[in-house]
Amino acid sequence: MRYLPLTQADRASMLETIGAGSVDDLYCDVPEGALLKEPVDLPHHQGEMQVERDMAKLAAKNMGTASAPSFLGAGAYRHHIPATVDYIIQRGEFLTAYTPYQPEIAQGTLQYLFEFQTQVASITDMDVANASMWDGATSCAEAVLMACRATRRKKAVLSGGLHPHYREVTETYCQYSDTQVAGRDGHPEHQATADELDDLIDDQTACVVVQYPDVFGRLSDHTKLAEACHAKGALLIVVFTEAVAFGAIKSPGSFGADIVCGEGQSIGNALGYGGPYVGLFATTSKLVRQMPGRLCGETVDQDGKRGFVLTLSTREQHIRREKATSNICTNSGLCSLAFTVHMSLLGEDGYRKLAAINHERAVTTADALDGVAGVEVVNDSFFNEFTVKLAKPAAEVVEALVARGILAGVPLSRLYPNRDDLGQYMLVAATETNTDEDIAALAAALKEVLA
Amino acid sequence: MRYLPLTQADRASMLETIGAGSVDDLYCDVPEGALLKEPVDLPHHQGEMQVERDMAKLAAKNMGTASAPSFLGAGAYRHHIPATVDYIIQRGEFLTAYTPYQPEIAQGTLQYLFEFQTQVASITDMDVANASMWDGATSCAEAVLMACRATRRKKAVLSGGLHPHYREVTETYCQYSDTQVAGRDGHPEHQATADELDDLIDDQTACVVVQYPDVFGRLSDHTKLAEACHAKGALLIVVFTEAVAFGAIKSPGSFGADIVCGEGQSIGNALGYGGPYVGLFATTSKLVRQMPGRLCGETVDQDGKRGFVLTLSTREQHIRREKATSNICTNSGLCSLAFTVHMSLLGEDGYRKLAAINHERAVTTADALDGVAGVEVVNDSFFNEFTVKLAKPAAEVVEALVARGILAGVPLSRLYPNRDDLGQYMLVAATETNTDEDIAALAAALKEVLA
Amino acid sequence: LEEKLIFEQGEPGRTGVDLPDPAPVKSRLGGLARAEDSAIGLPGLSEPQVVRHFTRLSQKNFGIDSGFFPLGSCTMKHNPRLNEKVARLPGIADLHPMQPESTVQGALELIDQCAHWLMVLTGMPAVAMSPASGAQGELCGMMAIRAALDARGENRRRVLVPESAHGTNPATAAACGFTVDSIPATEDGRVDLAAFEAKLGDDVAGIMLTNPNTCGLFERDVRKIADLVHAAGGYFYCDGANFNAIVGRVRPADLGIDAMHINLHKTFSTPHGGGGPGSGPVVFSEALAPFAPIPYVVKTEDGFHMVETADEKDGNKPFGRLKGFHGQMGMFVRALSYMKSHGADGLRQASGDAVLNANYLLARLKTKLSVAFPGYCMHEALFDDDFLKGTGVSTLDLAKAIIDEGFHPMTMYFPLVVHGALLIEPTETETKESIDQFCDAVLSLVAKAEAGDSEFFKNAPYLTPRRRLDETAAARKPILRWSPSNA
Amino acid sequence: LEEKLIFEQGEPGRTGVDLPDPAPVKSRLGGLARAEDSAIGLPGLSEPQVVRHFTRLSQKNFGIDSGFFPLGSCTMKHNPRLNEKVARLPGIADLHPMQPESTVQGALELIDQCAHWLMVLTGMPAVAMSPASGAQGELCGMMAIRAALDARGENRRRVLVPESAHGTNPATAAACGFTVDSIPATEDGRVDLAAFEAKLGDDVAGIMLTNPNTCGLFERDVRKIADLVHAAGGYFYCDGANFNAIVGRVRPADLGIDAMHINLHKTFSTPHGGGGPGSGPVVFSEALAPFAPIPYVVKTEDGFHMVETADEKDGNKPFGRLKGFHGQMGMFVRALSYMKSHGADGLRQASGDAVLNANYLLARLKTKLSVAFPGYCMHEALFDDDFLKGTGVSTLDLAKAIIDEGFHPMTMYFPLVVHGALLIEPTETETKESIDQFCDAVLSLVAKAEAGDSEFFKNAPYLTPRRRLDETAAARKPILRWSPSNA
Repeated sequence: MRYLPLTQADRASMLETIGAGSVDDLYCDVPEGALLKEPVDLPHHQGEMQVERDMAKLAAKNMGTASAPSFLGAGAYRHHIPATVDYIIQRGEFLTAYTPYQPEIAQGTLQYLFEFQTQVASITDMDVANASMWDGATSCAEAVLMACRATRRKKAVLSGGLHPHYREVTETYCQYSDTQVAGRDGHPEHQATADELDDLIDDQTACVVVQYPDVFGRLSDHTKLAEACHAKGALLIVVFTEAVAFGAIKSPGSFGADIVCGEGQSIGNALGYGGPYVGLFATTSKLVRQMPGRLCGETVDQDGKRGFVLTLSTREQHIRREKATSNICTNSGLCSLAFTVHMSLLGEDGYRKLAAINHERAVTTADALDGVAGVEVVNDSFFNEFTVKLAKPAAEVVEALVARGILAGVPLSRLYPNRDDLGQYMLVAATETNTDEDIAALAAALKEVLA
Repeated sequence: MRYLPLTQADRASMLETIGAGSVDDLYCDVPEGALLKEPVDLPHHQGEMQVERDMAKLAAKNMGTASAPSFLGAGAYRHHIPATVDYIIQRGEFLTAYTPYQPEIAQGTLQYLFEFQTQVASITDMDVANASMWDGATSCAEAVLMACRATRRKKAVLSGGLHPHYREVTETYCQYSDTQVAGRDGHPEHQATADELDDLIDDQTACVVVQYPDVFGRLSDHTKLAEACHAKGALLIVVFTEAVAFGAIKSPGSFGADIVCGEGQSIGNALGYGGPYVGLFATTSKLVRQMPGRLCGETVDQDGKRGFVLTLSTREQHIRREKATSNICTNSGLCSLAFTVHMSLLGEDGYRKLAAINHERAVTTADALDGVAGVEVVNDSFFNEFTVKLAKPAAEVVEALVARGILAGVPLSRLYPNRDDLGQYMLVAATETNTDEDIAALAAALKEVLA
Repeated sequence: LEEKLIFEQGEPGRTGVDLPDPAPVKSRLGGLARAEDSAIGLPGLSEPQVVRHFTRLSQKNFGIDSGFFPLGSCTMKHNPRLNEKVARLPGIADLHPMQPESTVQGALELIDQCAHWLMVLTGMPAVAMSPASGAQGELCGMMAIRAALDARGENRRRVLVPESAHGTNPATAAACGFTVDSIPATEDGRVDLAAFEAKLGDDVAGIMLTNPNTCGLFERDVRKIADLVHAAGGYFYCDGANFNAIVGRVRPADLGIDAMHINLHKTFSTPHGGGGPGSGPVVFSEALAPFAPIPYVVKTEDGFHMVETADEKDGNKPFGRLKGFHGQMGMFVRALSYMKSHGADGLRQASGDAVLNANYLLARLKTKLSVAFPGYCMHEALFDDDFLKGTGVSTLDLAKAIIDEGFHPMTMYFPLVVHGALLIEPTETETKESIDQFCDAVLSLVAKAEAGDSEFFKNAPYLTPRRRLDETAAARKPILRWSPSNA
Repeated sequence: LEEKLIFEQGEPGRTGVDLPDPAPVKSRLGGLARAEDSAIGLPGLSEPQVVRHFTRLSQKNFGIDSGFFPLGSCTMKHNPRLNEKVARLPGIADLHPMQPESTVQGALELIDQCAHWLMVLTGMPAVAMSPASGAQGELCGMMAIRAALDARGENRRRVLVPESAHGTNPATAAACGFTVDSIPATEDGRVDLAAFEAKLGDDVAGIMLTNPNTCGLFERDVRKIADLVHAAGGYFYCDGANFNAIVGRVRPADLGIDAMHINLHKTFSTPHGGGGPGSGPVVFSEALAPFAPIPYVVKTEDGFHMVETADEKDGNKPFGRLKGFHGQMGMFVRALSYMKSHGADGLRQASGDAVLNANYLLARLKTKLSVAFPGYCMHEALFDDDFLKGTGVSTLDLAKAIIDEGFHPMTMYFPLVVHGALLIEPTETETKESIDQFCDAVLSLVAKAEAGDSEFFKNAPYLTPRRRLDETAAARKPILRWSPSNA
């Protein structure tokens, strides 16, 4: 087997050194009968060519977003990833390294984590960020738990504009920790108001969670909400799913958010059918010791040279065990590297311009769809994603467009399977990858299907 | 522009340091009127996404061998390339290095070249090999020129079994250096005999060039030919186009060849529509100082540690100028790295097994085609490629098979456009990449087309 | 060579991307456009600068590709490039998680295949694929136990966890509302069966046991433990971090386990990537299967489906959703590629070779080093620091000196039950020669320590991009980001 | 860390590939099967060993990605990864050179596009794409000249080559049956026009002139030279190695050139790859175009065609074939990707920035170093070793000391016309900051040399994987391969 270097001669000589008669002897502690004598009932080893062929066959059964006009969003966005990003993350020194437990030989990982933290703090406009979480949804759940720890309260208020997966994950995380989750159902045509949640905030409230832009694509100024929260001693958590947005819109930090968290996939990471992605997590200096996840900090070495280490690990499970701020152990190391490299390529100018193009593409798409009979754009405001109301059930329309080679958008029924009132709505996202031809094809196909 | 780091502020400050008013001032030596004031008439710069899209569109207009059963050979062979190979050659320290002129910081390149030379010498069974040539055809031409230098003679005898491109390149290289090229036309049904070239060898003959396996796929023992050459003071040059073959057949070195050269593409290098490939070039210790191309040798450094350097450069153009053994300067560095990595993965067992599979696939293909009416396998012997005679013109048959999604083989009319007697012959190659389904599809389609 | 932070290399007006100017459209940002003049603070670098910067950073890192990396309990085995290649196939890398099912049948089949391999290898009837990592796998397993207990209407809240457990175990139990009760270890590094039995009671939700355990030993009483905990009405959660030692040779189902997570990056070679991403599918017994989280893939006559909503019609009572979308697809692709490459025979060979390598290393090192527990080990060998007594050299000092020999050190000070622990896991992808080189180096360092050269060790490493770093200073006054003021 | 040769790491019976057993068939090898027991001598390594071996070797190499690499006349500019990506696209990487034309229309169009860009950028009406490298491009150009002379029935055999020319120029001329006649240089590093004119005669086939020349200077009399050589009945071959200095700003056609090769790896960023592969297309004037070698692409109403055989019906008289198949396709893809990325505007900017960077470096270094020739330079700056006089430090010593500062040294002792030459080419993809760092380092080394510390220089470098290597010993008794006996 190509990955296994031991030869039969090696094995024999090693067993001799050990003083064992066979490899099975080394498994002497396995209970009677549980040690298998033969391989399990699965295919035997295969060469690289055959495995690649099998996997390619599975891949070929899918219709990828690279081969069709695609307007899918709802928390995962197709963006162009520079070839440099994929090159860097495949370098063995990054790919095959582990958590930088030995900082003397892990300064590469540590320095990019420090750069990553700074980038995340910069785009969210917060004081500090951690070295990444698993994804946006788990970041949201961890943010709520953190707010409960920080405020010593047990109630979280979730906005109706929060992505349903984020809500569900948060509910799942809270359900066994006595944390009450409150909130209101969202609807794309009931515009969120600055004070919609005010009456749910009380002095038991640990936090309010809003998404910005919200799951329907809408933009709201949450400055007043932050004030309302702070007046009651609660924290404001601002969640996002599209990290490109902050190149074009006001930062969550400028609203007075206490925790800002969300999904970083859009920068540097492929869609990949949903994962692995990278959770971004930022907060204020005051709350840093309540933060979950790894943190990289600056220090000096024995010779006085600047260097980086993992720090504040007394928050973490490997030290604090059942008293840890979270059970999280691995983060999304390599995905955060992809984020860092892509963000470094973009820089201030590129990041802002990318955001501007995304908005322009979405506006152009919205304008094109507004002209189609049976399609109504319901958003007043949006960044690169908006909701349309269709004259027919959205899921059916999406299937009809698949037959025309178009991946139209995400029907709200996919996100809210139990909400009959949302059956005719669809989320449409547009990014820099959508050409004028894509947009025209979408509009034309919708026209046909809705006629 | 993403590759250009200078900002306008940089440029201004640098011009000031230089004391020039503008960049155009630096071009003051350009003759009047020749300095363009505007960009030439070509498109302006484009982002990575757009360029990638344009290139992908061009790629999509082709039918690649990965997407169709393919039996093409004639000097370039489709083999499976392990993912490791492509990873290693893309590492920046290899990809973006130059000729190892500073051995202290180029031991990586130098050591793999030393390993490459050893591998090439091993599979050809010769004393030494150089650090690669451009491709098989130019290696052949250089071998002939080397033989002329070594023997101080001016006549080369080329076998009819030599690939026509190799013959043409050799003729091109010889035409202005007073070297006479002799030989006979080949034909797939006139089996080369051990003594077919004997009467062309005289005491003016510098070398005889045979291909093994020959261009029609046939195998001959050239031991007697080597003896005949040596009896007249001529050198035997054995050329090959399929480097996998030596895992299954007797080595050219065992025949008594003086120079062995050919194409190394099959090991580690993609088909790539014909290049870049890698010329392999091996010879005897006696002739090493007549060899063209770079050579890497072992030595020690100041501290006595083993190290590697480019050596015997007094043969080369940068020292000897018009008296050099060749004008060659760059070799196929990165392609030779791909060869070395793939060969390292294969090892003795893998290389021999790969060759055995190739032969088995070709035998299986030949057996399948032998059963098709209108197809006749003309080879008695072959490794992984053989010639068939078809009941219809081969070029037409090939086109008809394209319409059926099959890349059948190379019609001899493609290689010999002026040979009317070869119109019905086709070369068929099979490698480890050809499945039973591929072979069945080829046989079935040929049956249809030839019916 | 020093490599500045990107923030120290940037220039305004420089960028590493070329983007077309957007068409002029009327902004629909609802009045929330970022002000033109409010700088975000990102540096401007050209593409060549970015490539060089991260290339140089990479050169300050040690990975499996760099050399022997025997980090115990982390399983630093070879990461095949084939897996990276297939994960990037069009039709996989470019799939959106919310595409219509009709357009992702191959992806669903792939998840189903990966699940099938995991179920057959563990002998378990169900698997939840979505957990993002081992730690989330634990959460998944413990939440299923909690849900099952809730369904039974039982208020059991005590979870038994061996002292030697990884910190994620108690942290996870706590996150599910359980209290943690530690079980002591015996002299031979396993669960003290008598103590365990004494702790059982009707408030016990279950046990969280790592097997092979964090001391690198097989819990030889595992079946008795299973029987006892089941008899007491609890469940058996197995931390599968060390499944790599037994894969293809022992099926967790045959040991009486109810739930176990599998770290795809440990057992099935998905890359560690500097600390993630991981992936931690959880296999379940019949008893816990109904409580597995959404989403999951089912196969019906008309193809594969992703069940994304709790529908109790099929008898399932999912405890909820753990992650956005449906798990670490990219890791499933790599793990499946790895499993197919090895096959049933190769996986069995791999675990055997891993155990053989570890025992060989144990046999060679125990000539000088003090073994923590007697007998054969599984995939990793554990030593305590007895052998350093009187030398003035600590486990940490020795580890740092090992770095200068060209190796990554072992895991230190874990598990906590052993004083000054050194946990060494060579993995099956190492040659005998590299293990020998490592052992030779360690043995000669030990000789050096015994010879009294403790000053040398205190100051190691010497040859690394950085010498020992001041972690205390870092934590006392944390600097967690670059800013112009701390530049 | 030392890295053994693969031959020293192998074990029989080990392999890094898994191949299925071939079906049993009757061998048709004509009695020439290799004997089972005749070992070829290849070592057996596992895949992890191979990955680690070549990773470690790579770490002993310096490339553009590693740092500033101002190797004069080699143009070590940034190699974009986009180019590597597109070269690997299916439909490009998997095309066989002998596929039917109907299946490769995109590939032919790509070659045609690449050819179009080169023709427009040079202003020349024809281009031969097949030459494998710059040296073969020279061969191509000089063979076309020879063929044109032959067609005219003229027996001109003398080629004029400046003393400063790269060694390939005379070597190439010789390979085409020409004799080489050297032209001296003037005080200012250009062709001595008077000497040149004096050498003209009816036996002169032409001139081979590098422009910008190897001293990094533009030949300001280039048009006069062209006129004179044409008037004398000869042709003007231009070595285009330094085309990168003028691309987008000066068209060789406007200078009276008849043939010029273009090193795609210099001007158009295809990777140098440790010494290749290169690619050297040759542009031709009307006079030489008919003699261009086969194969070439033509476009007709029914698509693109590859002309692979000399067919004089179209008026062409190809001098032959230079290479198997049809050239370095992989390099065309990369070069086209580079050209499209820059566009006409970006290419012009690139050459301007290259010249600006070189002149900035020149301005900074000439404060201490002795400039070879006065005035502005083009893309590279040339110094002689006058400034080292009396220090006991040679150009070589200085270069080796530069390595320890983290830079690749400049080109040394070339061109030969300058004593102890230092030829420094920063390229346009370097920042001002990196040039400043380099200049600072060089200037401080020069100060150190002047201070009399020649011992330090004689023994440099100190920090590299190897110290200075004994090249004399290597050449005296060459060891060109590993063998068990010299292990």
